[in-house]
Amino acid sequence: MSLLKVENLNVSYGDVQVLHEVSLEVGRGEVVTIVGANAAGKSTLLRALSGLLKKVSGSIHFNSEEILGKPAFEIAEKGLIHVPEGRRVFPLLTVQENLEIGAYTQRVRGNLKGKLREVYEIFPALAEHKGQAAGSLSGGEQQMLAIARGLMADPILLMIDEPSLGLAPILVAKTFQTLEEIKKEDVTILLVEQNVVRALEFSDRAYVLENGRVTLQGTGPELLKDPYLKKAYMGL
Amino acid sequence: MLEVRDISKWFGGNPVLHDITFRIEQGEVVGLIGPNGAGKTTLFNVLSGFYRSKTGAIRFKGEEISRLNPEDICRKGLCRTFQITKPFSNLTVFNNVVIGALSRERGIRQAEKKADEILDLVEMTSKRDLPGRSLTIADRKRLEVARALATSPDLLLLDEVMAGLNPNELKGMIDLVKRLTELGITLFVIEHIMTVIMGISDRIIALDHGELICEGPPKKVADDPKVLKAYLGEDYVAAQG
Amino acid sequence: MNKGAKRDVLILIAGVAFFALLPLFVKNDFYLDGFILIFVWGAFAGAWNIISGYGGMVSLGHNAFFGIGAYTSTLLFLRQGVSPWVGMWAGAVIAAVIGVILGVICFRLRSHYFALATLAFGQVASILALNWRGLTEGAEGLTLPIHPSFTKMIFATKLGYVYMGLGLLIAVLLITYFIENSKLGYFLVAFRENEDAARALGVRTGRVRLVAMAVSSALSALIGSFYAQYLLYIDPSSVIRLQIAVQVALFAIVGGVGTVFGPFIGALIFIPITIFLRAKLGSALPGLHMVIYGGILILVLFYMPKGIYGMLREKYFPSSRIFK
Amino acid sequence: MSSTLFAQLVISGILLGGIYALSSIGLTLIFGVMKIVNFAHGEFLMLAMYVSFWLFHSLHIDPYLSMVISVPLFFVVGMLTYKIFIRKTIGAPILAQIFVTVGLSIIIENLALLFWSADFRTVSLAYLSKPLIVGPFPGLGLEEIIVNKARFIAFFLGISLSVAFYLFMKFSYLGKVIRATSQDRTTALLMGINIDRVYTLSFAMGILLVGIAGALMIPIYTVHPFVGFEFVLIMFVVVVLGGMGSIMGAMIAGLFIGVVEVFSGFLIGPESKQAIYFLVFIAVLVFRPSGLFGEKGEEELERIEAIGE
Repeated sequence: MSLLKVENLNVSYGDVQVLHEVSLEVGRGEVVTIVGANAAGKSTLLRALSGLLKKVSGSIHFNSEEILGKPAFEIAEKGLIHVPEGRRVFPLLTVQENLEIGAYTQRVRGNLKGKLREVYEIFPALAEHKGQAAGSLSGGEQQMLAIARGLMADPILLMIDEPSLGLAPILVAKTFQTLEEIKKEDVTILLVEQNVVRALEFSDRAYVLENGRVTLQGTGPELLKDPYLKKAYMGL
Repeated sequence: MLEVRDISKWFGGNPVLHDITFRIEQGEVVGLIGPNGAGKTTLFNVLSGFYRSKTGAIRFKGEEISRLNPEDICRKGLCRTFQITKPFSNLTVFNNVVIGALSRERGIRQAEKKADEILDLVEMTSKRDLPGRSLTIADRKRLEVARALATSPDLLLLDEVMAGLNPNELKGMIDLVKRLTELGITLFVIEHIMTVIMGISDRIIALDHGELICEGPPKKVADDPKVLKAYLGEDYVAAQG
Repeated sequence: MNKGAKRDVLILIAGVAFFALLPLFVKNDFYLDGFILIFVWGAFAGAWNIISGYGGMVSLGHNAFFGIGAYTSTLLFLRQGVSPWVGMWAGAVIAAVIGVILGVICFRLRSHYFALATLAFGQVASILALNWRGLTEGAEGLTLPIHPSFTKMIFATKLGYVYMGLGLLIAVLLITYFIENSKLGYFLVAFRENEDAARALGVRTGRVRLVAMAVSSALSALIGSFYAQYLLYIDPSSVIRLQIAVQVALFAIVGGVGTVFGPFIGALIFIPITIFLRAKLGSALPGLHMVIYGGILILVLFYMPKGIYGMLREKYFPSSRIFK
Repeated sequence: MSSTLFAQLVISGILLGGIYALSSIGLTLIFGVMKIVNFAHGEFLMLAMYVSFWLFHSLHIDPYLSMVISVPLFFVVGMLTYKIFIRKTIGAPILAQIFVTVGLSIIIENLALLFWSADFRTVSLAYLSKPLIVGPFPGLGLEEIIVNKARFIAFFLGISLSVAFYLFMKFSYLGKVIRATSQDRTTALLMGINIDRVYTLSFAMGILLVGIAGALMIPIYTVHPFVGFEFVLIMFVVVVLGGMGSIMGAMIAGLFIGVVEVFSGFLIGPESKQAIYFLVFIAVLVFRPSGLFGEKGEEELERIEAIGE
């Protein structure tokens, strides 16, 4: 039984359908990536899964429970944690306060201290800046903080949206190193990423999203070899 | 028609645009591509006067415009659309277009006449009396173009007017853009859908991390390793040899 | 002229005739007083509507302009013997200048902040009126001598005031109608709906709002002058206190902001409520009419965001060129 | 001006400012969290003064003790007000955001007028009647300074509570949750935070604070249905000066306005003093919309958001 099972998901903004009959699965302990060109609907998919969108139909089973239609804060409470695109740290809170807010859910609130220790171990750089306002961190550090904050919730499934977006190449490499480390902790990950090769090498399986439809799926190496991939991106 | 030299834009210490220089000739269709966050919309904001570049110069029809306000730049004949559409939501489609026309036309009647012509041109006459807020994405994009068109631009900046359209709507929008070139309007177009931009552009400019990384005919840009790298990652280029 | 337009013209003519002729048959001063109040407040709400409804800049300081009008014409008459017919224009010019200055300073502020800044401005005006005794006599107020004379704009019967009030109201409605159908109106509304889009389309936003502010404050002052001539006694509490700014906004909102007739409809609904309650209860339950005002205001905001007239128009005159 | 007089004015100003600080904190909290200007804030203060008045008048409960009743009472009143009125205005057009609370203020003010008439009512406590005499301090060149006991108590409790509330917002978990929600509600939602609950709580706390302020003020000021209006204008000045949404800013600005008021009252006359700080208010709004004393007000947050996009 898979951890997350999405069936025939349709999502609209206003009158416009953005996702069409999207179905996908994420097994426990797997790393799955959604790739696809800009505006293909990747972020929309994550936003729909975490309950931020209203016009959603189909079915989303998480941990053998239907979560479609539930409010976002309840979905987070169930252990489906979404690290949003564009970092979105709380700029005026300190690094540590940001992490503390990450542990808001009932599931981890009691173990806040222990969680903090764990996360600082994975992100030693954050520990150095823990008293600093998050808004004053560099882009790369903010991205680390956003991911670390997601980990604070002790996610059963961690969804990360475009972690490398807007980062310099060296920081992209670093971000993926961190993701590798998280992977070792046996966290199930659903990743949205436009840096295709890195993402595909990193993940067990991947789905290609094109104009709101899943057009291709398979393991990372399979997809990398598929000539269709370049077409999906470059239109040639 | 447009001459951009050495413009840069910083947000809080991070350069979003860095020493951008290029030219657009009269009658051309130039595409602007680049991954998310490359600085494309920021470049449009600088050109249309919403942001100021601290450095460099922007000459439009031989005239320096980099210190002008958006409204004055528009009146000079450089108009832009918005990626996130901004219809006047409580006004009808017709009145949305009339407002565009009024910046150039003398009176309401003339502007109304022109608005009707433009609605006809963009095939929105049937939506004439609907309020802006009730439109679908495709129609909002169309309305963006219609309003901009109503200001009689010589150079039109189109910011992702095709994103989020279904194949049918897409085809309609491509037809519309082609019609604009026939009217003699010079176009500078941001677009994500590569088949489209490769198809309609005479020339393409690619941005990555705020830098201009490549410029040239579509075919050349699509095969440029720097562009492929920007889109698909360094390793992809290496893997494909 | 098509059928719909013919109907609209007939309704308009009937409406004007109704308000022009009815006072002739009403012999009771109590009800004539009601007409005058409806016209004064309808016109004033219409003036507020120009900048706050069409322009979207919500002013809570229009009491200042109303008061400037009332005090200017009254003081010019009492101290210099200037006829109120002239004095009212002096008031209008002063109000327009101050309105433009206020606009230059405050238009860069966004919605909430603008409302707060105008609130403070209105309050400063009312404090000045109360404490600049050398000029305004403070709380004692100013009394105009009761010698009916057309040149002094003091009429022997209420009927004179009724028609002058009606005239002012019609003037405000015409000006609003004209603005709505002019470049100025289109640009104002474009700015209200979306500033960035308006600028990208070449709308010189700063200028249009300043013109609207000047018109709105000048009209408010004219109405204030007239109101002073009607009361023949003014003090800060009757012409410049802050509650006046709130009340004028309330009438316009309930009637329907950003429409030509809405603010007048607001006054048409509220003033009779007040008159009715006053007649039935006298001063037994002070404040009851204000409780009702507040209640209606909130209900309208929640359930009829376009106001009562806005809703009716959408239903009965969706594309009328007359009813706007 | 003699140095004694100067010290006397400063002390009176600061004492006055303590009350302004406490009553304004709720207003700034509500604005900071949900971006709603509560135009009815003064009317809640007026209600609080009436509650303490009636408890004293009919049950002989000391105003300072009456807080035990008004704290939970105003918390509940705040919750209900949020659920019935304020919730609907979040994300609504600007007209609704402004005028729903304006409407509320009209209703509350005039209901008070209906029920309690326009009479001025006061609570005078025998044990507060004699002023405290401080000094003389010959070393400082100061003679005796007179301190009104009720004002001193109000200042002391007001500032203590303000500081306590500031510390609560800074260090308690709930305080952090509220601050996080005010900075980015979507992300807060993704962390599992129930936004609606945070808003309810913040609004209720804002009203509760003004409930306390009412109890502290009734031994000093007379209460009548329009007293809220007088104070709400001062509160706006304090909140804007402090940077809308900044609690620390409101505290400092409260003290500052207290001193400005006392001095301008003395130098220009009590009637015109308000005009002075309204002019200051407009100037600050225009030239420094993030406030004079705000650590990080609204405006700055918006800038950060703009860059984030």
